[in-house]
Amino acid sequence: MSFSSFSEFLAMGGHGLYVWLSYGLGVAVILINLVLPWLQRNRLLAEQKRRLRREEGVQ
Amino acid sequence: MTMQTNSVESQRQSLSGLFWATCRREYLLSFRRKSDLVNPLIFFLMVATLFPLGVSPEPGFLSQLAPGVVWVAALLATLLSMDALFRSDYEDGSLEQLLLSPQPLFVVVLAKVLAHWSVTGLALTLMAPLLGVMLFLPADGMPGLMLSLLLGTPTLSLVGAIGAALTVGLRKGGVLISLLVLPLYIPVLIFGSSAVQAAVTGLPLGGYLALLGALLALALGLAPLAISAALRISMSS
Amino acid sequence: MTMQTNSVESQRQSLSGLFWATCRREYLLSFRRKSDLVNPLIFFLMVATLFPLGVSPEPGFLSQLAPGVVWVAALLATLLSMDALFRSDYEDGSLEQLLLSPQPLFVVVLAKVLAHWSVTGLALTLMAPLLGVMLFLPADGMPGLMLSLLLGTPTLSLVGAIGAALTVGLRKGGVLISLLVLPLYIPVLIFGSSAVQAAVTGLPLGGYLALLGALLALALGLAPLAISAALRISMSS
Amino acid sequence: MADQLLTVQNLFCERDDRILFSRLGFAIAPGEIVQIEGQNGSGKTTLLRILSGLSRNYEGDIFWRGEPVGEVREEFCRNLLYFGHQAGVKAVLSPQENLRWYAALSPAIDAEAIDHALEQVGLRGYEDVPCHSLSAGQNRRVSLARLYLSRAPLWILDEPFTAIDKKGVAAKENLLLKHAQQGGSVILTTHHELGIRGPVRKINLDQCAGTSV
Amino acid sequence: MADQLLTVQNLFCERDDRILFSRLGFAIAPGEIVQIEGQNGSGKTTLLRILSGLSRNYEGDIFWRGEPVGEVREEFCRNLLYFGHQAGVKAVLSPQENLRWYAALSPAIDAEAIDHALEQVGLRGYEDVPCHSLSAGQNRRVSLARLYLSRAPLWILDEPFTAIDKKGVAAKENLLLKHAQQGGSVILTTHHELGIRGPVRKINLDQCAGTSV
Amino acid sequence: MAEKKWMPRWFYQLASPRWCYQITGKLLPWFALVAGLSLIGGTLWALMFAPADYQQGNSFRIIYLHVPAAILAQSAYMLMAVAGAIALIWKMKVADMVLKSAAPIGASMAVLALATGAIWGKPTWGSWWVWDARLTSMLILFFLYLGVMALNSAIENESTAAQASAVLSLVGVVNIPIIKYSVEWWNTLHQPATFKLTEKPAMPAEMWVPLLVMVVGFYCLFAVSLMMRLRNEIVWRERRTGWVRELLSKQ
Ligand code: HEM
Ligand SMILES: Nc1ncnc2c1ncn2[C@@H]1O[C@H](COP(=O)(O)OP(=O)(O)OP(=O)(O)O)[C@@H](O)[C@H]1O
Ligand SMILES: Nc1ncnc2c1ncn2[C@@H]1O[C@H](COP(=O)(O)OP(=O)(O)OP(=O)(O)O)[C@@H](O)[C@H]1O
Ligand SMILES: [Mg+2]
Ligand SMILES: [Mg+2]
Repeated sequence: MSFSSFSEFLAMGGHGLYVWLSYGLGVAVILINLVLPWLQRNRLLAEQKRRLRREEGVQ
Repeated sequence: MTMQTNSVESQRQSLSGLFWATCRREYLLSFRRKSDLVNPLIFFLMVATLFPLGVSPEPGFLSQLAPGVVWVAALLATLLSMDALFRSDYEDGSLEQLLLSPQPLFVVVLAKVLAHWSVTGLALTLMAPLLGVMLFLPADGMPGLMLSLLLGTPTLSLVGAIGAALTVGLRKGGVLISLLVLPLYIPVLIFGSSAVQAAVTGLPLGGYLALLGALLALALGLAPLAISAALRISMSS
Repeated sequence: MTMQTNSVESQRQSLSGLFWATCRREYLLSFRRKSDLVNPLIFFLMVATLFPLGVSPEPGFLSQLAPGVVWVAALLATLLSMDALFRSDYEDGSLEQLLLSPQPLFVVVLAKVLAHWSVTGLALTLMAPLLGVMLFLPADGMPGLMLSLLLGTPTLSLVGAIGAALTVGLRKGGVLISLLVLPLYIPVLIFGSSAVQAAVTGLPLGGYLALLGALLALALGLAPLAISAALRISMSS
Repeated sequence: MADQLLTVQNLFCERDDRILFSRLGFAIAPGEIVQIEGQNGSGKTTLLRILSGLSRNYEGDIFWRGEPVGEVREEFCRNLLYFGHQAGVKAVLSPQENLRWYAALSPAIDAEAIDHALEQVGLRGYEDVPCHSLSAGQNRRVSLARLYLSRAPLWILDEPFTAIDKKGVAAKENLLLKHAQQGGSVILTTHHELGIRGPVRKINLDQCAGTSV
Repeated sequence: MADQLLTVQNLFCERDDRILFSRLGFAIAPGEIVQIEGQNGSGKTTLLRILSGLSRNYEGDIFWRGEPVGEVREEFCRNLLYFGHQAGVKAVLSPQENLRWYAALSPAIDAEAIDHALEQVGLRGYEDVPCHSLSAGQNRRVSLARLYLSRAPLWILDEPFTAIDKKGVAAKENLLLKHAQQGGSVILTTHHELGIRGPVRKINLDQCAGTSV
Repeated sequence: MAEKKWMPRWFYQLASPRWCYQITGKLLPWFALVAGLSLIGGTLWALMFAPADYQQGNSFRIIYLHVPAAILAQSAYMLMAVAGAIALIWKMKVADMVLKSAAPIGASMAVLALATGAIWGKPTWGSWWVWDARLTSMLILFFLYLGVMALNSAIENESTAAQASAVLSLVGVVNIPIIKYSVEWWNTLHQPATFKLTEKPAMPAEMWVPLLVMVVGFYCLFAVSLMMRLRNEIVWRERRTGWVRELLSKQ
């Protein structure tokens, strides 16, 4: 453990803003890469199921 | 008497309706095509990356260049996008319909120029700080840069539209327009870049902005009439 | 046996015939329209006049800028003219005819790029000294400037044509092409402007020119194939 | 003269030293359908552009309800619907958006009329499709929908039936007839054989210029 | 199958979730004239673009003289003349200059043939006029002159008669007939009533898509 | 047919979207597991246990995001180019779907590398941005990504879009070494090593092991995201086939 207290951990030796900004961005990018395809999948499946039902309805 | 007022009223209403309908249409066109929307942005970004690469990456040197380069880039971006203002309308026949409309032409023209400005000039203005950072423009210069662009780019659009209208029917439009319009752009460039330079060095820049404002007022008053007349002339052959 | 040689011979003849016919057509088009011919010239001149006005009129400062500015202007001029390379053919249906021709596509493509280069890149090269003088480029830099442009601009045209071919069927072509092509242009810009800078400071510039030459050779070998493939792909939807 | 909608006297036009027509004179009364005939290049389009006021490349006089057309320009435009070679349809806009702008150009047409007009020209279901993914004929139909929207008495139509299928042509011909019966006038060119069940006056421009095969 | 020029099997195409045609199959023998019929937007242009190899947006098989067309592409192109919606005429070039380039694209046509072809389409005297000062029909005629130049057996023509006057249409119809009599084949679309004095096979695309008025 | 022999069997199986969909479905959870573990573990290690740099202090901890992102941004482009080549040469559908799916992930990694680099630059160099060789070439790589994505979204027809992006990414990959070389050379010419990125210091193991963990985590994350996008793409493009219908009706 390199830090003795939580506030020191947050401050990051005066570079807190930079470090936390970076890690925030990192988390955001990782989440975006997971959430977007997931949402896309849900939308796609729902849409295709609707289309399937529509086509079955026509026949 | 009331009859007449009413008709005047309804006419005014239909005029503003036409104005907004035209704006709406132009925005739709820009958003659908995207190119009008992103072109100045790309052009700006291109200039901002090419300059350090081509000229020199030193911050000190670049920061000296920055005011002029941003203004020259804005001017070129406007000028290059000007040619398309009436051309697509000309080519697909909408311009004929426009000229045969009973509504006064200058309303539509003004709406088109406004829409054009807001996707070029205004976009450039909003993007200018990014360019400033990439070219190491001192932070003091930013407000001056944005204000001068805000006041200067509408003039560029209005004046450019006169050139576009004069050359719309011609097969050689693209060239001519630069020749016609460039001399008229030079005062704007000079006042604009001087304003930024003044802001950077901490001098007062009110005078330059006032001059840019005066140019804008002049252009707003005269250009729509000139543009309408030019359109009629160049379509009548 | 002789039969076969003959047919190979006649085929080669018809290929070179096609090459020159295409060149001829492109030149005719440029000369009639004039705009292709004069546009880079005007753009170049504009840059040369706007820079002193917008940035600073001091000869010392300008001469430092000159190599980079000339190269950036050449690059932008090429890039901006690239979009039109296949667009008018696309719009009037000639491109369809081209794709349905039994002749190999890359011949026509190469001829078109050659013609395009000679009315933009070559013209720019020939005009560069004028620009150099206007921007106070030291006389020592002139040969380097012209040689580097001569070797670099064909690469720009070839690479740009790939972008033009990829975007020809699209309504948003104009923007995309800049985005696609610009990153690929950067090595040429760097080597080109470095060559001029080397020439100005009296350093040997053979290395840079050799690199530009190598890039040109690479582009000449690969680009025509990529362009033909891209044309077929983007027309096939 | 004032009871004619449009009167043309002594019209003369030349292009590149080729005289297209000279001493051309005619008048168009309300309720008339006039077809300008002539082979390719005989000057039909040129004449229509002159009549509509788009081209001023002529000599002679044109009167609108008895007054020189140059003097009553705005009044004339208010009463005119012009349909040119180019359809005036923006490829990236949908049919509805295209028509909405036309409605704004000549005021007092409501949005409902647009949907109705699009249905009339058979574009129901395509209202929201961008025009670049419509076929050639469908694109022309978008522009033709203006005929259903317009209340102008004078229609000038330059080859309105290009690329339109047979059923569509028949529907448009009926529309023209109806317009004439309601007192409107139509000047048109077309290379189709007109199937209008009513009187159609023909003006032939073949005497001078044009291709001869 | 090898004695047919073009064989189409089980062709399927959809656009924007609208099925234009499915399980379309036909064969075209030498000497046949085939007219693709259908209302606006029924997919005629789409079909012709697929047949000519311009569009690959389809499923199914197309054979040229019995071989899959993808494998004999060059051979196929050598035997094809395609005439599309757009005329492929450069406005700033003269008719002669336009045609000269087309001649270079499909080799072994001499300049004299060009003058002759221009005369055939009635553009004598206009050889040197830039095409932007020709009328709409004259512009189409420039492109139609290619029909007189071509020795390709298969012609695919998309609305070749647009903007052409009646005499011109009759001349072109004769040309098509002559081409068929000499063993060539023609696939065309047109909204004109064809007046060809010979057998014309019709293929109708109306079942699925398209406008219905 | 003969030349097909020397390609391994899985290569042809991969060509079948259906097989690909199934195999990625099986692989996904494992990759997700590894990615989750190593990312969380690596981050905690990096933030709390790794020692601070004696020069840069705690701002040094940005490296644990910066370097994996930079590495991945470059790897993803290579993957795209390989996929593009396969798509064009063997006309393999799955390859162009991989290409299309990889582009946005690579672009997001390039953004992350640029952003963390810029943030890191502020405390170490005193400015957000300098025209350094590595920075510039990363920026250009980002532009290349943008180009592929823009082209892909501008073309409506899917297979046309995929082929066009394949051509573009191949052209781009030819240029990447040239760009890198030219940019490095240009920079050393104009501006001798003022702002050179710290050469890899002889890092103590406590520093580089978490870095390695993060790199592995990022690669697995990339694989997870790629497979998710790829599966979506497969479903979309194969929506008319029987097996997708079956799949949909089963769910
Ligand atoms: C926007 C700014 C920056 C960009 C685009 C950038 C880009 C890169 C790239 C492309 C790599 C190579 C990764 C690899 O392939 O191994 C890298 C590595 C690295 N960067 Fe940055 N960087 C930036 C700013 C910084 C800053 C400010 C620092 C610290 C002072 C820094 C420190 C490092 C270190 C230590 C490495 C690892 C060196 C190595 O493994 O070779 N970077 N960066
Ligand atoms: N680029 C495109 N993208 C999507 N859909 C298209 C595109 N082009 C045409 N379509 C659609 O395909 C259908 C057929 O179009 P096509 O041009 O083949 O019709 P057509 O039979 O030639 O009609 P016309 O008689 O009007 O020429 C139309 O419904 C149209 O909406
Ligand atoms: N812009 C122009 N400049 C010079 N001459 C022109 C121009 N436009 C047309 N012409 C000439 O004027 C004549 C008439 O053209 P116009 O377009 O009026 O013919 P049209 O009767 O409409 O023919 P079409 O049936 O082919 O549409 C033609 O001979 C043409 O060569
Ligand atoms: Mg006409
Ligand atoms: Mg059609």
